[in-house]
Amino acid sequence: MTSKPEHHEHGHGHGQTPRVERSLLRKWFPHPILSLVLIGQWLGLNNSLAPGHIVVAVLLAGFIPIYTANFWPNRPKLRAPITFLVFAVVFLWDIVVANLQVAYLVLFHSPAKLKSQWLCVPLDLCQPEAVAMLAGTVSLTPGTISSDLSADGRYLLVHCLHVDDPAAEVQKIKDRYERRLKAIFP
Amino acid sequence: MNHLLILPILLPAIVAPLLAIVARNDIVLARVFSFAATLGLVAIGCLMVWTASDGQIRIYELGAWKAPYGIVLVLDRLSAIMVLLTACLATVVQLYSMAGWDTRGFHFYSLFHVQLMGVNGAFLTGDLFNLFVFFELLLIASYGLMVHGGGPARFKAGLQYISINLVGSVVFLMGLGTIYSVTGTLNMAHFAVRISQVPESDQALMAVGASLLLVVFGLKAALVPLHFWMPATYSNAPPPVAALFSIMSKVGVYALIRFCDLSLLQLGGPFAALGTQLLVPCAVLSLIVGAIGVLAARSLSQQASFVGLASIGTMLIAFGLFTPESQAAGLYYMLHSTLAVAALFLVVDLVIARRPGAGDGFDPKPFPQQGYLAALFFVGALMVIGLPPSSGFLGKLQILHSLRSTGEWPMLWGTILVASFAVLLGFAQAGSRVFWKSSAAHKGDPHDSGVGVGQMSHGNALSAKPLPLALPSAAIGLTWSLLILLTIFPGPVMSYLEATTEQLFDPQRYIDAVLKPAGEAGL
Amino acid sequence: MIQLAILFCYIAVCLSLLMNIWRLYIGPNVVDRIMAADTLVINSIVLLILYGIQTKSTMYFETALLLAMFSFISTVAYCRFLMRGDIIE
Amino acid sequence: MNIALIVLLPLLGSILPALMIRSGRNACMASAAVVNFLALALLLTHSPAVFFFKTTPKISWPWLDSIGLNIEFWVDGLGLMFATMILGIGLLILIYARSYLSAADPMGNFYCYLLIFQAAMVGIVLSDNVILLMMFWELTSLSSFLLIGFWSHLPAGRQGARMALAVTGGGGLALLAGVLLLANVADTYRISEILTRRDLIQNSEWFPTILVLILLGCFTKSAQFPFHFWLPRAMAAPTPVSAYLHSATMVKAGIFLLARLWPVLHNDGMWFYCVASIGLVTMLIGAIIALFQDDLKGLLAYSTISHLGLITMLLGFATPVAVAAAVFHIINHATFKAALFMNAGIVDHEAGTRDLKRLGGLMWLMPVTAIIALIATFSMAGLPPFNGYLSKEMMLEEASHTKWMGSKQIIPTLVTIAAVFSVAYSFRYFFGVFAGRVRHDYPHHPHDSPAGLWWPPTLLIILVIAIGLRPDIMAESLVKIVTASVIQDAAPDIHLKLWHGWTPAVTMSGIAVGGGLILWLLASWLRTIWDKLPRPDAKVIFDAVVHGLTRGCQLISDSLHNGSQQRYLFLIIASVIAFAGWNFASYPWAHGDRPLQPITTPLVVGWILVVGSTLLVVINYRNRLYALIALGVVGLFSSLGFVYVSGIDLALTQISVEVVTIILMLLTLFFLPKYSQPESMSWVRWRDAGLAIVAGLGMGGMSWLMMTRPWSMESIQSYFLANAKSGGGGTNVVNVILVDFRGFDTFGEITVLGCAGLAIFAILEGLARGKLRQRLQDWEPDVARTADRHPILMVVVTRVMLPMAILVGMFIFFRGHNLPGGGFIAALVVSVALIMQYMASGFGWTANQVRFKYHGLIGGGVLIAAATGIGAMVADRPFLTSWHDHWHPPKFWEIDFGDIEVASAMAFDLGVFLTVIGAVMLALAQYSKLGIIAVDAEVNASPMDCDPLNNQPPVNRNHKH
Amino acid sequence: MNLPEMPEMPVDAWGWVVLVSLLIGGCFVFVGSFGLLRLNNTMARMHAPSKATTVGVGGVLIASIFYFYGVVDEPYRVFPAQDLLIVFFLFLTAPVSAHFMAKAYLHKHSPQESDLPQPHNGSGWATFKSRA
Amino acid sequence: MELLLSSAIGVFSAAGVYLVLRPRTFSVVMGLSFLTYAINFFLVSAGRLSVNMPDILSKGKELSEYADPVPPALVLTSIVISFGMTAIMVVMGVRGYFENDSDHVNISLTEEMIARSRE
Ligand code: NA
Ligand code: NA
Repeated sequence: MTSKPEHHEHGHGHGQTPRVERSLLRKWFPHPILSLVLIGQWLGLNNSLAPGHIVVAVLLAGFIPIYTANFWPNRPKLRAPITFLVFAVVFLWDIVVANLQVAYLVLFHSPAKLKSQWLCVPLDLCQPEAVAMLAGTVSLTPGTISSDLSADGRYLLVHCLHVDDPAAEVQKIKDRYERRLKAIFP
Repeated sequence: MNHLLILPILLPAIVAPLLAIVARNDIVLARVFSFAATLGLVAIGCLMVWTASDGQIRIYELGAWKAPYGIVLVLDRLSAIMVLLTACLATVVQLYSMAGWDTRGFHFYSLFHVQLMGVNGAFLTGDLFNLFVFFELLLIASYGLMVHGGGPARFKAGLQYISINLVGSVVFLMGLGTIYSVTGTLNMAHFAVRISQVPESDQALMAVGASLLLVVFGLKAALVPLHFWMPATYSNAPPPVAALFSIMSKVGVYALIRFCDLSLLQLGGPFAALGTQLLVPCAVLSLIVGAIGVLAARSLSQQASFVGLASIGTMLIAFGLFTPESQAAGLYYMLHSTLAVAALFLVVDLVIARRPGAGDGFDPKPFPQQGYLAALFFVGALMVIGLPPSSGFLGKLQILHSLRSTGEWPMLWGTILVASFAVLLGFAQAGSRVFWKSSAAHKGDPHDSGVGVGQMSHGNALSAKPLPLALPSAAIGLTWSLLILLTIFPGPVMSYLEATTEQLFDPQRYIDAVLKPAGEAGL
Repeated sequence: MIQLAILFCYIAVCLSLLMNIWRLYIGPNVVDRIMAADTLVINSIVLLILYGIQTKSTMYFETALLLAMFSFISTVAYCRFLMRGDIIE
Repeated sequence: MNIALIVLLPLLGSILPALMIRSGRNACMASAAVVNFLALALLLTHSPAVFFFKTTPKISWPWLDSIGLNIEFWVDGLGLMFATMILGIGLLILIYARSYLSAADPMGNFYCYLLIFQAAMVGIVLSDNVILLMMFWELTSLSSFLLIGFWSHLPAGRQGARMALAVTGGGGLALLAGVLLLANVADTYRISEILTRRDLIQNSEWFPTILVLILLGCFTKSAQFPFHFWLPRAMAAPTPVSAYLHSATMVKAGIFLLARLWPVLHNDGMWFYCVASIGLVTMLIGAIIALFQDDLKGLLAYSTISHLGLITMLLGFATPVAVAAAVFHIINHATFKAALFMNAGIVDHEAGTRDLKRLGGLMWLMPVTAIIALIATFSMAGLPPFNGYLSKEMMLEEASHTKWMGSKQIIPTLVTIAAVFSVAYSFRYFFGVFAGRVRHDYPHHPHDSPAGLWWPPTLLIILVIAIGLRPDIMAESLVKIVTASVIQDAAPDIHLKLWHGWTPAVTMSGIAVGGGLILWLLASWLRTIWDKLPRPDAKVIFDAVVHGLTRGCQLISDSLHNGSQQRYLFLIIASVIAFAGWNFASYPWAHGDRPLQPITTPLVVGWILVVGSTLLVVINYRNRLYALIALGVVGLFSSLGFVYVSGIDLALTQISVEVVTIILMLLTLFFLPKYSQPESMSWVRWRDAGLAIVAGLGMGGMSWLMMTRPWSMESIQSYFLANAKSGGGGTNVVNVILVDFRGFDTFGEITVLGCAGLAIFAILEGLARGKLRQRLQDWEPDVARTADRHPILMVVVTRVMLPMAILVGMFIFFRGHNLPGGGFIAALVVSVALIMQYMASGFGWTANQVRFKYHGLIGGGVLIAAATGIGAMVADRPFLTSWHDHWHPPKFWEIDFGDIEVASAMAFDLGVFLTVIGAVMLALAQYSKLGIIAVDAEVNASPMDCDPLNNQPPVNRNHKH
Repeated sequence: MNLPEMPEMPVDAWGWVVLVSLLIGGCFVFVGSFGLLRLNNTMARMHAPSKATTVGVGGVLIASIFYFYGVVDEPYRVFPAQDLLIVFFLFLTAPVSAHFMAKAYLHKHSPQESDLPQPHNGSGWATFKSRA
Repeated sequence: MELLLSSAIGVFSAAGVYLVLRPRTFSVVMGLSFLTYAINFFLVSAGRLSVNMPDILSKGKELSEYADPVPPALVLTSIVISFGMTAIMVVMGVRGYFENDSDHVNISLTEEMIARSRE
């Protein structure tokens, strides 16, 4: 392919995507969880549990991850499923609360009197997936938006719509979310 | 079912992607493949002409769906001739491009074959929307081919070309939509049946739809005042591509006559007089604008473009009369002018290639192989102007002859003859400046001491290495051989063409063939 | 009752759409416009779902699904354009 | 058949000298001469028939019978005489030219052109078909163009050739019209038949037109006033050409045609006044100007004009005797004038100049040449006992009793004056060149030329003398036979002899000689007066006319095609509207009464959004990003509109296309300016807005009319609805139409898309390589850029999205035949997912992970689609015939998998799917590559800017070719 | 308000859920867009839609799920899994959209980098400073 | 709703025509997009309007209860083709911009002569 850069053959060894000898299982089932999700997605989309659909779902859930595995090198290992559930509940609860708060601010608070703030949240997480999940959680919950990461990915820049105590806010993020994520992504 | 009908579309449709896959980095392979396919098209074209010569109209129901629901291809004499003409022209362009143009960009042959596919499809289809698709197909390939090789002027002209044609495509769809909303069909034969049944309340809509299609066909054919895309496009396109494009404007002409002869003339009302009231005046204008352009041109390729415009005007005068005689004459002239204009573009390209820095402007500048090129240009010009003994002369004569039945023939004759004269003048001037004035080797003149002392020409002192001429000469020679055949055997050709127009003027046969396939009608 | 709720939602969405386009018009900066366009898409998804509920048809939901997938891409593309000019590098 | 051969021999033989030149110049000449000689011999084999048996051999082959163009030749008296002259003098010229042309001249070309010209001339005189004659006529113009311009390095040669072509070619076209009309009126194309239909022709309302057109052709060709100016200019040709073209051939073609058509065209009215008057004027003017020429060939050229005038005048007299005189003078003029041209050539060749002022006294150095000149000039002057005298006497005799507008004096007087000048210039030629003292300042050292140059004119001189002395033997029967064939009647009873008694002609002749002598003696004095007279210069006028014409045409053409796309499009759109509007107005119409769909609030809001965002685009189009965002909103609500009008497939397609388009436009906008400068003047904007409003009203109005009327005819739609399931095997009718009923359209459509991909590749690859690459590298982005290229968040989200989006794509693909979806939409979904990956992780890294080649996808897709169609052909069904069936897989562990629908349309759709992915991805990937070159960026080899896990910096590589 | 006709349906337990979800969803959709219009600076405005629309859309989608699964009559009764997927996609993508809009805003309109709190290790924000 | 649709088609066409007549390639492309919207809805309107009658065959429905499937099929083809055309046009626009150092659409005659002599 002409559009392919020429460094293809040098690609290995340099980046952080070394294609080391993977086990056969890893090769044919690169992302088991993803495969499960895809099976569920397929059956849901087709709205059917018919055997034919299950066969197709299994086939697709097998093939698609094999193809896309390249695009997702160094997949993280997930731990602590219980923590994950707790995290999910906390997250959903916070979303509801956040929305009520934001609704209040939008409807009844004078825009001029909003105390908007930039916060710098230092991160203990180092998995990209974990960082992304934290950032996403922050964005989806109380009046906060993950606006930027530091160049080395170790700090999160958060914009708060209305905050009285920035330090407390940072601590809240670390306690409620980051702690749990740290357990999920060891 | 005769698979012959699909072949001129299918062959390029297979070759084009195949070239893109296997031969995109191997020009030799591409040339071999492409040339073989082009020759195949010639064979198919010959077979088609031969098949159609029995006067029967054959159809091919794609997907085995009956007309008017499915798409049908229709082979009658006219479409057979057009396919053969396309194949011949393609061979010429292919031969010529192999001398080097095909390496100046990417995917030349893929685009080339898509263009052929589009052109052949447009000639064969019996469905209006399918015609649109093939128009788009030939256009998209032409966009790529137009800018093949690059260059500032080429890209500006290319952008204008694409913009104008995109507007044309919109108009085409408008016309189609309107026609569908009134007649509920997209099939040309079915449309021909229904056009006469349109109730009064819908006739204005019908007329607008039809007129929009006419405008689009006129746009493709470069009929004044819809011709504005043409001069810049043709004169800036790579000359072999411009040569190939000379069949593209004929697609417009073809669609125009097919559409009018088959259906539109039956609507009655103003459309009955469409030809003489509108088409012929526009054609006359095209001829005049073309002739003026030839005189005004500042470069050989501009001149070739404008002479192309003039030839469109000439043939549309003939077609616009809508008589079997005039259209047969028009077809003969179309065969001639398509090839002649194409050959002229190729000659011009040879000149351009040898005059780096001067291009094809008229500034006198000596160049290698000048004598040979002068001869080529002379013959090429003679062919396009339509001077004897070229087939163009016969074509024009026949057109003049067929014009006698109109009331305006003195004016039409005058226009055609004066325009021919203007074109003659233009080419004489251009040729003498580019080929004669520029010849300069500094030798004393042994004779004419009495009248101005000049320098002898010939055996010129240019040290530049001569460029290869074998393939280009073969290409140009092939074109001229075809034209000479046209000159020597106008009789058989004309009898075929007269039978063609006879077929055209009996739309019922077309309709019967498309809507009542032999099996069903119990024939 | 459900009809009234749907009606209420329609009104809410229609007003939202009008407010969105007004934001798109007044800006003031290009990020606001992108935001307005993004919100327009989200609101359109709501509109589609409402239409599906109203017509008892889930046939329109694939449209909503594609909108959900693609609104993200165009928003990111606009932003990347502002940030880097080149959206694929 | 051998009549045609007379023409064909030189025509086909013209290739011989061009080839033989490789064997040397003599071989070249010899081959041409042999061809010429054979033709002459063939011709002469017919002379017994014409002379003794009084028959006219004819042949007729069909060629293009529908327009009366057939290969028809005949040899009658007139044709025989002319053909003999052409071939005979031609042979002499061929021989003469061998010695005349220098080593530097391309002799092969010369003889080639000359033989073509000869063939054309012979063709003219032997044609029995007016259209065939016309073809040869035009061919003479063309070949003479080549001959006159043979020395193309001389400006005069080029100019003369162009002028000759312009005048004679133009006249030829008028002639063509005249001849076609004539044939039309006479209802035959055969000349021999036309000649018998005088009454039909002369009584036709078209007669004046025919006459004028034909005379235009004849007069331009034979250089009659006021078209005479090209002839002297044509003297720039090599002398053999002048000798040939301007004595016996080209210029005589006009005379020939006058003579040929004389039986049907002549009368006492219009013919007489046009032809005789023009002839007389030409004769007079030519003679006068000739006297003042210093260039020998110029003098001869004007004398030729004068003599041609004389012959024309005689033909114009419209009496048989005058015709006989004309015929006789044609012969005589050919002999002495050809000899004189050759003579002038010898002088030029030997003395190195043709300028009378630099010549004189050559008699002593070149006696043979002088004798030739003496006899030829005296014949030209009309002095006895040479042949010129005889025909001039006949002319004077005829002129003496011809009345012009009732006046008896005018013609004789003017003719005598012309004769006086004729004698004078003849004397001037001979005495000016040969008499007097030998000079010492000739450019060369003149002496008698080699035989090759002098014996051809000598042969002619012998004829001059022989005819002059014994016309009764040498010419009388010929003249009579030719005259008879010209007038198509019995020849008048004429007797050619030197002395007819003391007739008025003798008196006039005497005056002429005396007057001529005096005039010659006064010539240098008269010259000073002549030089002071204002005279129009043909070259200046011609140049001015041509230049004016060119400038005028450029003015028109440039203002018409001024390169402004804005104007082109305006005119085209305006034409469309005008034409459609005119047609709308010309036909009846009525409002439709189809019940309208209700207007609901969401619809109104949607309308406001669509129209509002359209207005935003139009108002802010110069702020391109803003316009693009608003355009996206238009697209979004268009899709919702499609949903509302039941076009769900449309909506899905529109949404997907919209995203890809926006990405494409943003990629484009990176390189282009972000803002347009205000350009158009305000009146242009208002004009455009006006047109836009009219277009909008038209299109909106049309759609209103369409929507509001019930179907007046049954649409083909019901067939599709009825047969989609049973015939096409799918319940999504739109999709079944696309992949089955009208699958051929879709086949074309994917080819369009694939071709677009290839064309885009070609266009962009040309930018990435070659000359433009440097320009691309020199270009700097005109926006400030952030530091991070591949933010972590986006990368992570994409990793999750990609497989799921591909699955959605698969879902849409598989359901397409029965529910909204299909290959195209699926392909766009997958493409967008991949694009997302490109946006997240960049071009370099992503391209490395994508494991297929986009070219292959395009080609493979089209081929798969084609193969589906061809599969049907193998089964002897038409291309793209679909096949579908149910397949019930066997039970497996008691699990019933149910019916599985299998349709060939699915394979076709797979082709669509692959092509679309290939095309979209090829275009976008190619595009994004440009950006990297443009900013000289490094290609990233890692998927994100920084991986916080191992805190590695991003790995980049230089992008090189 | 002119809307197409819709047959009356009994409001059972599922119906109440649908009704409440619809009302909540409608409110939050409105609040999101209202906030986008009302708030007075770009960063503040960004909070409104990116939060409120999640619950807005979520509400309507939940309504739709329960409606099609519990309220409508048999031939139309399905479990619209697409709705779940829509919610999933929106939750996945909304933060990234917001993130990019914020970054774009920082890049184009934030007066200077120094207005922001800085990472303690001095690496700087990605928008402004690259690692390399 | 016919009125709304036809007026929207009118607005699209007017916007399209106006933008197509602007002198920069980018505006022309946007104008062509509008013309495409216009023509797509125009084609839909050629089949008359039907609300909530998608062409998905289901048991027990009369043929008259489906929208006309022909215009959507035509529009789909047209959308795809327009997409290809738009793509090639913008790409040509970019290349043309680098070839000419300008994205102006008009050819100036003098420029053309200069370009010709450069060849
Ligand atoms: Na650069
Ligand atoms: Na979002």
